[in-house]
Amino acid sequence: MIDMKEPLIPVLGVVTDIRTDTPDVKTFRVVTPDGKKPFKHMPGQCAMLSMPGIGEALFSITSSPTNTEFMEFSIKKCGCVTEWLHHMEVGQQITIRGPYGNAFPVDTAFAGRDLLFIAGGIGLAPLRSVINYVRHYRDRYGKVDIVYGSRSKGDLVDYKEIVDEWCKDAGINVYLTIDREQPDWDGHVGFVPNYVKELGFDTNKTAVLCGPPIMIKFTLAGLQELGFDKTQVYTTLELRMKCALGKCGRCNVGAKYVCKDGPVFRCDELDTLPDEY
Amino acid sequence: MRKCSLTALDALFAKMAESAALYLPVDGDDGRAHYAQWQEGLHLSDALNTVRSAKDFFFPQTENLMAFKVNGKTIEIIDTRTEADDFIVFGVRACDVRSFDILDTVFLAEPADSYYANRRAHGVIISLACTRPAETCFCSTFGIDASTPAGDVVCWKTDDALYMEAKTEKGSALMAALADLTEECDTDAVKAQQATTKERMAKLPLADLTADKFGGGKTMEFFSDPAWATLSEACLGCGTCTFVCPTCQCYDIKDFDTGHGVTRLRCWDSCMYSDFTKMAHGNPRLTQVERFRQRFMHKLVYYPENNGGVFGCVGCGRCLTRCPISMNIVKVMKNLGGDAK
Amino acid sequence: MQVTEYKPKIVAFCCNWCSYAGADLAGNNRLNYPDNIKIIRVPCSCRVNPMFILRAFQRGADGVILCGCHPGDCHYTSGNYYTRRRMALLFSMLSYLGIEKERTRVEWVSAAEGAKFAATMNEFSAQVAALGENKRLEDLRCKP
Amino acid sequence: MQTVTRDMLVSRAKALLADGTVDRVLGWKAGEFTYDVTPGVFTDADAMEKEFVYGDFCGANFSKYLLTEARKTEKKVLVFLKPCDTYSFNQLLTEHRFDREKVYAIGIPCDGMLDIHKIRTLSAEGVTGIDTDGESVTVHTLYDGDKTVARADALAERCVNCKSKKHVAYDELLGEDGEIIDSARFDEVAAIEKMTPDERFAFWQDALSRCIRCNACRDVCPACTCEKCVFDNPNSGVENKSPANSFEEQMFHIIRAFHVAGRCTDCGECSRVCPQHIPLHLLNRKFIKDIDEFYGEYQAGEKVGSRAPLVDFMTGDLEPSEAVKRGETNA
Repeated sequence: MIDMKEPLIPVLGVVTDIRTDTPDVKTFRVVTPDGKKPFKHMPGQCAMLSMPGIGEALFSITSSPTNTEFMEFSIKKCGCVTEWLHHMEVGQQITIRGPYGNAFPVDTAFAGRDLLFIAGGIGLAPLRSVINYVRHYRDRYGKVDIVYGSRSKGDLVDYKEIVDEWCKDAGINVYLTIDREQPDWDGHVGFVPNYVKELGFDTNKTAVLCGPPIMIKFTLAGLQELGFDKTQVYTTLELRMKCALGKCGRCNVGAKYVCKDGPVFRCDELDTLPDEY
Repeated sequence: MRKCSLTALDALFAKMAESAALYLPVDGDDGRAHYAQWQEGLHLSDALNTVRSAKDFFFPQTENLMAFKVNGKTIEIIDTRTEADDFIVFGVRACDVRSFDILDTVFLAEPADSYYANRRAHGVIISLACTRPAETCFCSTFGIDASTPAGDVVCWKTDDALYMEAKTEKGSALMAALADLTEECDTDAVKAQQATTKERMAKLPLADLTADKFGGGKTMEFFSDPAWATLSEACLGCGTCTFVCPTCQCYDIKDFDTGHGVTRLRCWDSCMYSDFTKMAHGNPRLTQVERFRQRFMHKLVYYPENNGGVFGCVGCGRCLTRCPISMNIVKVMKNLGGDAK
Repeated sequence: MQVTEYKPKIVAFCCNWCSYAGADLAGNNRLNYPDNIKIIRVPCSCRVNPMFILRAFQRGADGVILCGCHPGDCHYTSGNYYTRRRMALLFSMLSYLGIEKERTRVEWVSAAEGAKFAATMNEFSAQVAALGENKRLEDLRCKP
Repeated sequence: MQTVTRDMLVSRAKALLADGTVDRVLGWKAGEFTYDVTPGVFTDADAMEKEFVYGDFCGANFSKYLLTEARKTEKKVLVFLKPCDTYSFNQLLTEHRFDREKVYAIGIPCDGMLDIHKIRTLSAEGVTGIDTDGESVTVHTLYDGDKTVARADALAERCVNCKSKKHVAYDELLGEDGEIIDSARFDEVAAIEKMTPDERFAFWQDALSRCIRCNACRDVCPACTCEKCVFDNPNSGVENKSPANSFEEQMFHIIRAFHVAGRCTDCGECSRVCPQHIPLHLLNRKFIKDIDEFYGEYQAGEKVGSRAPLVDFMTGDLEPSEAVKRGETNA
């Protein structure tokens, strides 16, 4: 045995609740075996979850830091590890290590500002942490607008929470949209970038963007058309990672390592990085 | 400075091997040098350098990190780390010694990698000054003096004697143990050798190679250079350059199901491989041009940007002799920015 | 000290149409064959690629035997002819690498040859037992 | 020294570029030294004039590059093929790996390529220049002056055991065509077969334990053209980048060689590129030798469309048990 702490060795976590959000997204509640929250974190940070024998992967922590009882991860089924996670049952142990990466500047750049959150599909996962943090410390921030879109109504992650809680909060405007018309939907229909332009926000606010790369690209362009500067827009990146410690070299883009220098970047910072993310 | 006659070299090695496992370059059957654990009858190779670099001692190609036992819904995490045994690596050249500094900045940066740190703490590096640098050597490009390497103990081998000087506490401790087999001496012979080696270094074909135009902050300048496409057009996408490179340190972590448990292991990985950045829903580096560029940009621009201008290459020349298509960092440096010879 | 008799682990790949039925017949006729033979049913002996054989050794097998329909009797007309060539080359290569040739075998067993199945397995098991544990093509990590 | 000169190749390539027959030329680009020649693509005459080289270190087999280059060209891609390369060329055609219509192949005679590692071992380290002239090779070295070694001693392994100087495919031939050679390429295999199993095991353990799994042997092999190799496929259960232990070394090399068995033309690229000097050709040649002995002589790539022995059979084929006995002389 070696006394030195090894960051690659994880701790145990227990999945105490599994919620099916959409046909391919489930939200997992994780605590330590003695029922506590695994570790403290800030909005936007990530954790490495693994099932021994299947593999390890990085996920953004969906629950807010203000939740001191447990952690939640909204995970879309798309590869080996996520496939396995989707098949597990409540009570399953997994391993967890973290927190990794920087966080959204909720206590600095965001403080006192009006905030505009724009998410597409599973892109809501990392933003949910920030949104609930902002809702918890409501007096520290100005007006909050949330634009969230998905393929269909059934693909809107956390739809229940959005409708039952966010929509009812004072000073929070939620704009939902889906890509195509469907019978039980009387809300907006259309892609997120277009919707953002239609809504036409004033530029005296900070925007936070997360979603598929193509959505980020067009939404950012839309925001710039509205007069937003890139320094007002934050996003969060995803790349393949193995160590999450800035050592394995996988998430290296330019001189940055997404796992430790990111995943949160201000959009003007991204301009200094080569286009490999 | 102390010296030991070459005739007493075996006795010296035997003494070193008493306290710790001693590794040194020896000639293989195929005429190429590789590191082997010393035992009676093994002789120090005269070759300039080993095929594989010395990074293996601290960052082995494969190592087990931890183990798991999975039983239904429960998991047991087993910390399999053990304290490394003391070991000595003899005959490390100046370039490879520098490579340890580069690996240190990665692995010992917080949060430190305990596997690496553990081996580093238990290893003593005895370097050996070069006397006959090869045509593929270009360590001087990166400010390395082949005639005066760093290390815990530095050695110079002349025709008749091995001159040794301790540079660190670990080195002094080792030299104290070797006191009976060595004698105090002046530095004349060493100085003469250093002068000759420096002269030779200056005359090498790659002596004029400079890295001046590279360095931190040059990402945008070189990233879109059209030369990448031509330089990488014949690249096979194999991992030879990365695996013989003393400074390449990217790794992969994998789980191996043994049938009675799970071993989580780490192994070398290569940014030249097509699946290096492959994710479940996409790959930001789809073609070999991008993978090829990553390797050289990392050594020449990204690494120096994060490490005070120190380059991620030590000029050992291994990629020059091993690449199946003879593409290498020297050709890259000479072709980028448009001043090919 | 209690001495337990060494029992090699043997993997037998059996084709669904002949050899597996042959094994069944051996069972129905109460013919004994060693319990250390683990049968893996495959649609055709031709389904077995060299990786199957190697992985059986990796996972702790001491011997691997492949059984299929007699040449000419393949349910898929010609599958076992390909098997015959492949295994001839593979086993020759294993032997070339210094791995004991007695650890591998191909045998043609029809659905009617329950007796031959049992006899073959008894003989092969004894042959592998005589060699002892597989040391040359083992993966230490998979040892208990 | 090669019978065909660089100038002959360049002038022919220029002419074909000029008359619009081809728009890309696969050739060799000069390196820092005499020996570090890199394959490259030329699209204009100026670049060829400046960088094109041809000589004793132009051993790279261009056949595999045609997979990508033939897709890029709008006319045809010009490729120079040495006799051994033409076998790989045919084999790839047999497997429909590139469009023959997109390729203009010029056969060039080959006098055997040199191995820089052999030259270093024979002469000295610090090779600054190499001149070849008929039977001898003059090596200019940094510290030991000029050294002369016999050309025969400096030949690459595959050239020592050259199987054919005859081109089996080309659109045009520069120089004279040669003959198929009755080479001694199976001698080493036979020598290993004569060893005892213990000796054979020790021999291969020593060789394969050097493997660093750089995959160069696989990536350079003109017969290894799978879009996704089983060893790169995380779902295969055998994906691995590291030779974690002797089993994995054995498995990788057995499977690699087996997968090309019957399709391997014995071009020798695998052994040429191995940074650890593992005699990989001895695995491939064992399969070739066995195939020849068990099923009749077969040379992969000799004819386009020939049926590889492993996708063929005879009703009276040898039983595996007999094959193993025949395969080892020392039974």
